[in-house]
Amino acid sequence: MPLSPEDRFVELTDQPIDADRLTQFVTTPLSGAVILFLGTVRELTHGKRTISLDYDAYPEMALKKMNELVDETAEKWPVQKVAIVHRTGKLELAEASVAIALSCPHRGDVFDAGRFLIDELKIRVPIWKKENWSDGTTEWVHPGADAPSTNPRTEAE
Amino acid sequence: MPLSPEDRFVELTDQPIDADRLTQFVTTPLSGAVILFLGTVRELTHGKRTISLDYDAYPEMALKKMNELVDETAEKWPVQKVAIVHRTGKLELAEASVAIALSCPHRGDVFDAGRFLIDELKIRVPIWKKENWSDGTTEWVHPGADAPSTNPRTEAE
Amino acid sequence: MKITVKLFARASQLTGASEIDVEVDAGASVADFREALEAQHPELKPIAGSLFVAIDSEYSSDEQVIPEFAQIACFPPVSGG
Amino acid sequence: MKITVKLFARASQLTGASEIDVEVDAGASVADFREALEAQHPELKPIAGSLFVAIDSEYSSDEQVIPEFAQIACFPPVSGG
Repeated sequence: MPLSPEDRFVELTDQPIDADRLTQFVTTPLSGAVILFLGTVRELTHGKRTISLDYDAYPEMALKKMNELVDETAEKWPVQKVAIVHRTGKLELAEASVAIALSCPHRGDVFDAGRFLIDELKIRVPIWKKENWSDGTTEWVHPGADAPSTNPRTEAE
Repeated sequence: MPLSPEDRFVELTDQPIDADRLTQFVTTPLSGAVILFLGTVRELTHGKRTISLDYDAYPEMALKKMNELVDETAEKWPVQKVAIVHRTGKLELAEASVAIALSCPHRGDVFDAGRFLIDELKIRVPIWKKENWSDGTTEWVHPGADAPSTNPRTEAE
Repeated sequence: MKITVKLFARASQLTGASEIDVEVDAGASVADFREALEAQHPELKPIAGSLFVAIDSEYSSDEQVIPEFAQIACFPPVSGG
Repeated sequence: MKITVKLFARASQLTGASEIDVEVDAGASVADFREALEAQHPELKPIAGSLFVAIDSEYSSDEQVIPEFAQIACFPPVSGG
């Protein structure tokens, strides 16, 4: 079922994400299950220490792709409300870089739909993070940047 | 890895669940992923309308079983912090009856561990709900009450 | 010996009590206890087969012997969450 | 024709710019554009093979023709979330 504009909240923000507002946004008497997923800034990656992260986004395309993900999720699962917010700019340790909240009548669907949303966001949505390591070096993270680019699959293909 | 007392929060309460406090409790710089699951009071079940629910618990055993679930989860997944809170007493529509929050280094694990916790809670933890239907009738919900009882499987068996 | 049994949910509703007494022989097993329960509290018959018997907050098996000073509880299938 | 190209993340870092110009023939395909980009901005060579080319906020294929008034963006693999 297509999700109406008032049942979705999709945003990029350079301010701390208010996750509780998203949880409350998606909670409705039509649902029996709510899930909130947060991606948070982890200190250790393969033994290296992170001081902070910088997130850069291509805003127009990121918002378009996030809304497409909401559409696809609502086609696959009986989702009642969805919120996706991604942070940009500098993030300190333990801050949330992304928050995904959604509600469904039954619990199995919120886990499956939530997992789909975060997995696909990480493949398709044009946002990048730069590691600011404790040794003073910085590094843009580009998974598979050594291989030729292959477009993310979308439902339309 | 066994989870220390300060990394777990297990509670029964007759007050509204403060889900945001649980999310914040489990968020740490050691983690990269946080999940919050809420079971909420749904208005419609097989076309019947719920006015409210009453939850009854066997407190000593419920807390013991909830803590066992935390132990088993921490054995199966690299969980850093866990919170499980179950509500008792009368709940209105859209209120949370149960909240599960946990954190892991990576996202796949929080989904799997969260799903395990809520699935097993619904099998093992001695808590019961009574439906107060819109037609004035009430009904204790006892899945499979027509069949002979078979103890929930536990890791010890 | 007399066992005080905690009841919950529909088991409590059917008996109108949150605790009942059941008389069993010393050394009685959980299976013996189930028989005594049904005989002494026939109002539980509709759900007797589905009742769990917990001993000191642990699910029991039918062969287990009921200890003398344990906390015994009886309840139908759970529906929390 | 001259195409203004938005760059992000390491692509922007390597060129020191968030936008660059690339000169291509009218009717150029995305493949032609990639060649022109690499020739005119050799500083992108280390990541040229992995760059995505987006046309009006959509992932493109190499055969697509670059429209005249589209918004073109180039970026390496994404790492949000």
